[in-house]
Amino acid sequence: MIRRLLVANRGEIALRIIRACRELGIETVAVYSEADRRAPHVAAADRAVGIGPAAAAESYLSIPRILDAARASGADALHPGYGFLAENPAFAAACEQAGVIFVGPPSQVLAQMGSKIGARRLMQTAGVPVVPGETPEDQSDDELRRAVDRVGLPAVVKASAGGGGKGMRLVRRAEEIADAIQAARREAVAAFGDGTLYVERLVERPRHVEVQVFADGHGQVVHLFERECSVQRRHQKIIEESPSPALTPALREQMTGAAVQAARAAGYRNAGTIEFLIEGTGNDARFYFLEMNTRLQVEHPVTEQVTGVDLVRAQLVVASGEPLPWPQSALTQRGHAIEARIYAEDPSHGFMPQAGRLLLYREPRLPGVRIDSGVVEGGDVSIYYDPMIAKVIATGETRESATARLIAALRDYPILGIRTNVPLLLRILEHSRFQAGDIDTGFLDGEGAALAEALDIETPPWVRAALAADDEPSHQPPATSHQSLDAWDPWRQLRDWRG
Amino acid sequence: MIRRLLVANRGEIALRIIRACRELGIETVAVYSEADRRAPHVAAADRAVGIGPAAAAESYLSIPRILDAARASGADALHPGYGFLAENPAFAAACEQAGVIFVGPPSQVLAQMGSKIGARRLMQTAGVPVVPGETPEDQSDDELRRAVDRVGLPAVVKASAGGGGKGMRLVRRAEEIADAIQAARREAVAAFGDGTLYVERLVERPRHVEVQVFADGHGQVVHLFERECSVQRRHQKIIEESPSPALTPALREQMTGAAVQAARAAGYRNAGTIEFLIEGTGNDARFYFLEMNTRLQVEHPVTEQVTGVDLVRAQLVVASGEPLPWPQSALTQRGHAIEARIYAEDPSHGFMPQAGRLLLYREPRLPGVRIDSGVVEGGDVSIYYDPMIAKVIATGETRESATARLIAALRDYPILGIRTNVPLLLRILEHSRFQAGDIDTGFLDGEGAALAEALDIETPPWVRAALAADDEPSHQPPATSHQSLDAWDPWRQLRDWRG
Amino acid sequence: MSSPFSVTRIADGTYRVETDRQSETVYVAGPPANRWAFWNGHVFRDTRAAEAAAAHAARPRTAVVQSLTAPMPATVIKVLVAPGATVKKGDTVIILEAMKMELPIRAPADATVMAVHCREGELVQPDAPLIELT
Amino acid sequence: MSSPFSVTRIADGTYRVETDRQSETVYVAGPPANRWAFWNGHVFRDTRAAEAAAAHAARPRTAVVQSLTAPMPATVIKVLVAPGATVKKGDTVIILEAMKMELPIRAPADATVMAVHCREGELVQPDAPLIELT
Repeated sequence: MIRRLLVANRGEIALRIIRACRELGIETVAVYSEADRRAPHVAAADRAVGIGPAAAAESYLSIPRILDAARASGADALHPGYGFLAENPAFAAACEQAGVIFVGPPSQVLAQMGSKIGARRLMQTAGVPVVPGETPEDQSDDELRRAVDRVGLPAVVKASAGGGGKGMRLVRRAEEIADAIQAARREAVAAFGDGTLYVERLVERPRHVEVQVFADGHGQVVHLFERECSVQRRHQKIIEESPSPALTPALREQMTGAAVQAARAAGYRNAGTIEFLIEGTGNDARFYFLEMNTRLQVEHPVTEQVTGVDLVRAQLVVASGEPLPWPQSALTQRGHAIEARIYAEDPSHGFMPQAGRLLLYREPRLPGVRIDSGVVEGGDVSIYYDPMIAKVIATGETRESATARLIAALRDYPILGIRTNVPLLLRILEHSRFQAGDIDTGFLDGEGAALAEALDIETPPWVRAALAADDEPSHQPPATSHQSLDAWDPWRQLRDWRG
Repeated sequence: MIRRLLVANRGEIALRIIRACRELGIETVAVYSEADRRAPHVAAADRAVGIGPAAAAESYLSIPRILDAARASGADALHPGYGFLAENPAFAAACEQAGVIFVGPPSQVLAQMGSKIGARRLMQTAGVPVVPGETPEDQSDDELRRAVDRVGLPAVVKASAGGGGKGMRLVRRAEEIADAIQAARREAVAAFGDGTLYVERLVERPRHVEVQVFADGHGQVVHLFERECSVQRRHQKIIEESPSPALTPALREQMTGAAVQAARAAGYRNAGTIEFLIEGTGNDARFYFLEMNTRLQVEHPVTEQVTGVDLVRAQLVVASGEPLPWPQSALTQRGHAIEARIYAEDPSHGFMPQAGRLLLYREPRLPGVRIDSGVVEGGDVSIYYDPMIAKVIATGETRESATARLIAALRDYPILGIRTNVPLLLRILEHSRFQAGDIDTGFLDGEGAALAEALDIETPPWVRAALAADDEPSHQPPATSHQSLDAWDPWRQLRDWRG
Repeated sequence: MSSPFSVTRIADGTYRVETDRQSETVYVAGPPANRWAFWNGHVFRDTRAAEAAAAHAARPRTAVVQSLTAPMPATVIKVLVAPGATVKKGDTVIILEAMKMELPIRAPADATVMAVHCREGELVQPDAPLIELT
Repeated sequence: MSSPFSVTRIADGTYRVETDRQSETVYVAGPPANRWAFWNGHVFRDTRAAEAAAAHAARPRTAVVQSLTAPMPATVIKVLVAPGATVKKGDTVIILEAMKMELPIRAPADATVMAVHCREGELVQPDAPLIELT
């Protein structure tokens, strides 16, 4: 078993990993940038090593500095968390060369799955559905027309070299094909100096549903069911849940089967996620491979809650060379879990990221509510890193009760000193389309602006009354362990305002 | 559905009930004695009503005062929690007469199950095993000898009028019967003026295992598996878990079946628990009805964690007249959960109850750890009520991982200002017999003294160093929202002690 | 000020506000110039201090000088203007970076640059004046 | 005092104590006379203040007067002795009630009652002298 593990990350995920290690009796080594010298993950680890300045490129993204820290601290393993270097094949390879166990898949798997074209090709050979599309060798109009016929309508004709919507044309009816090819080619040449066109089937109103997979070094591959992640803002997931309200049992079986096949084809090891797009509903639904995430996901707690397993613990067990702790037959999906990500951003002002001191920060304590966070009251939210400060995961017997719990938790989660997306999360969770489970990935980009505008409400009179009471200079400082406690009464009745 | 519910309790269970109500959209009314004016449950409820002085007899145990509070606040239902009036038939009857829904069984069921003799008789007619025993009408030596033969050896002959071990004789072999009868009768006459003897089979090294049952008003009765509660000090449960390490699948099926039968026979409604004693192990194990608890148990979270249901929510649903939310077939037992009760008591000094201010109180935040508590830092633990201040519930895939989580949580749960049983809990959880699952109800009364004596350890030098650092008058008061925050740095490096 | 509310401080920064029919928990934090409140999932900024400042500023002055300030701790990436320059409404005058995003600071109206108070590469604090326009 | 430990205050009452090979989190709370510490599931009372008091008390005195105090907030149920009475070691002199349990206060040695500082029914605080023996 691993004896000492370096956590090559920060924030809530570093804390999550440290806690799993503590339960397994694994010593932990935190790393920190100058900005994080006093961060909670540093305090939580058994020891901590500074790795450079605040800028991530010179600290959390620096392969040599992190490997130096691993060597200096005598760590025999390293967990990359998510983000930063988690999916960097060179980093995994450097660990392998240094004789440090990389808690994740082998570096060559990271390399293969990190290439969109390579991953797509692998999935096709493994029989996993991908969005039909091709770049014909013969770029004549006729051949392109035949390619559109092959991928099916509606389709998108776009610059093979391009991106950002330039040189892209939508084809809904056969009559539109000729004009679309001409227009796309003209724009492609103008924008990229290359008229090569790519033809792809349009996935309409797609849902984003992903399957958690897990493989060990002994040939065992299992899935841990799906997560629905369609509530996104500009491809950034905000709310995730399991089970997906969109999956029929038959579709779930097909998708989880395809995910296991995909992981096997990739020669995968450790925890991974196969992301799919789903088009249509019920029995007409079709799914397509989108990409593979070769790491622990931000939203892994949703799966932990409905399956009752500890994914980080299993990562450490499998990385130590032991077999997976569960056969497929022992894994069940029970109840419902929903996660909301709390971002330090201001939805009322263009989602501007927020930084500053947490003047007041109190996590709610509710049964069935789990909070994975990386901040404390009085601490600073820094400008340097990802603005996600906490995840709230609610679990209930049904989707309705899990949603009700999540709403109750967010209403009881005061965070003052910076703006957060909590008010927006509440509007989304209360939205009739969310409650009906009728969400595609375009939902928030469509409705988000209207929701964000409606966030500011008039200050209610009871809030004004509390602000006025807080103005009173009469009250004493709160108790601390260093002052005379007898003089302090935290519950003192300030005054009766009826007078 | 219930619209406004009065919580006729205090502490952690009042908070637990208030939270379930919030999720269901039920308004809550707290009640409080003068000692609890500033207690957390008062702050958490939508409104609160004072019901009298600190002494429970004049407040939480006063039926008229609590009913007055229910009437005055317009509550249409009342949840009694556990303890206080929860199993008082007169209280339930008074609620029924006042038209207030009592969240629990009907008053006549409380009355019947509250009588040990009545409950025993009911179980016998329902075919549920009870500890064999009888008080022969004919108290001749011969007839008493035949009674011993009927109940089987080893047996106990004891004063029918008695208690406290007086007039009690153990019979292991047939030859001892005559002497035992003579001695017991002599002592019974001397102690109680009544020589009537009761003969009962001795249950050796019993384990305490109970089954959670739930019944609605539509004839549906289910069980939610068992809880193992053998770690007790003087009949006070300290650690509870599910599943029980002692149950074979066959025994589990027998016991849960008997529990459902018992609940049906009792005409039960709402949540209840059938307590059993188990003698022997494996396929030789036998179980006997001990008593029925006609309320929510302290240890209900253990069941919630392994079954994934919300028992308090279900109590409210069923009390509203709706059917049970789950058929038996939907209920599963998955993973393992262990609860430890934290008491304000000093195990090193005869378990003397502790009261005072919580100078420092920080609940650990760990995945898979749930804390149900009723206290806050700076608050007072009062002398008036039950000394249990919190419950820590750890859930894991296996008994080993749940235990490791519970240990990690307790090691990271500083409570200063009063002594608690946390150090003792750790010694129990680390004990080889506990870890082997080899615990009977005599374990703690046998080993507890030795464990309690070993609690005090030499103050380690790092603790002395922290105490010395805390002495330094240099440090500033902690941040509050009312002081200048810029001047405050909670992470300030105090000094380097190497110097 | 008369109010129908009874206000009880139940913990640091935590208030219970009650009438006969209603009871709300409100959280308050921050110094008077940066006061925040939370109730039931909503966040409020206390604007009274800012209003008082605005009333004070409403007195006639000979020249209106406007400071542009950083909205949050940020790094100054680019200073695009020098004192004396004239800028048009909407022109970007400074670019900040915070949380991996660029934040352009724009002129709120046609103006002349009076002073620049920051340098490229500098870490600036919220409400620190970056530039003065008139 | 020289110590091999580096001590960092990481939050209110929370200290990280480090050497090159080891790092421990220790929690400390309470005024000097009632100082507590927590580490890894163990609780410690800081006895230095008490030791200093004991050293002070060790100076020769003409008569040794001993106060018996309440170990916790409690209600005085019964006062069994009056000033002037002689008591034997182990005799119960006062009965308190706290947390639904009776707590007998016993004489630590043969002694004479000098003074009684409490009454039946009274609520007494920890460390309040209840009775003085000599």
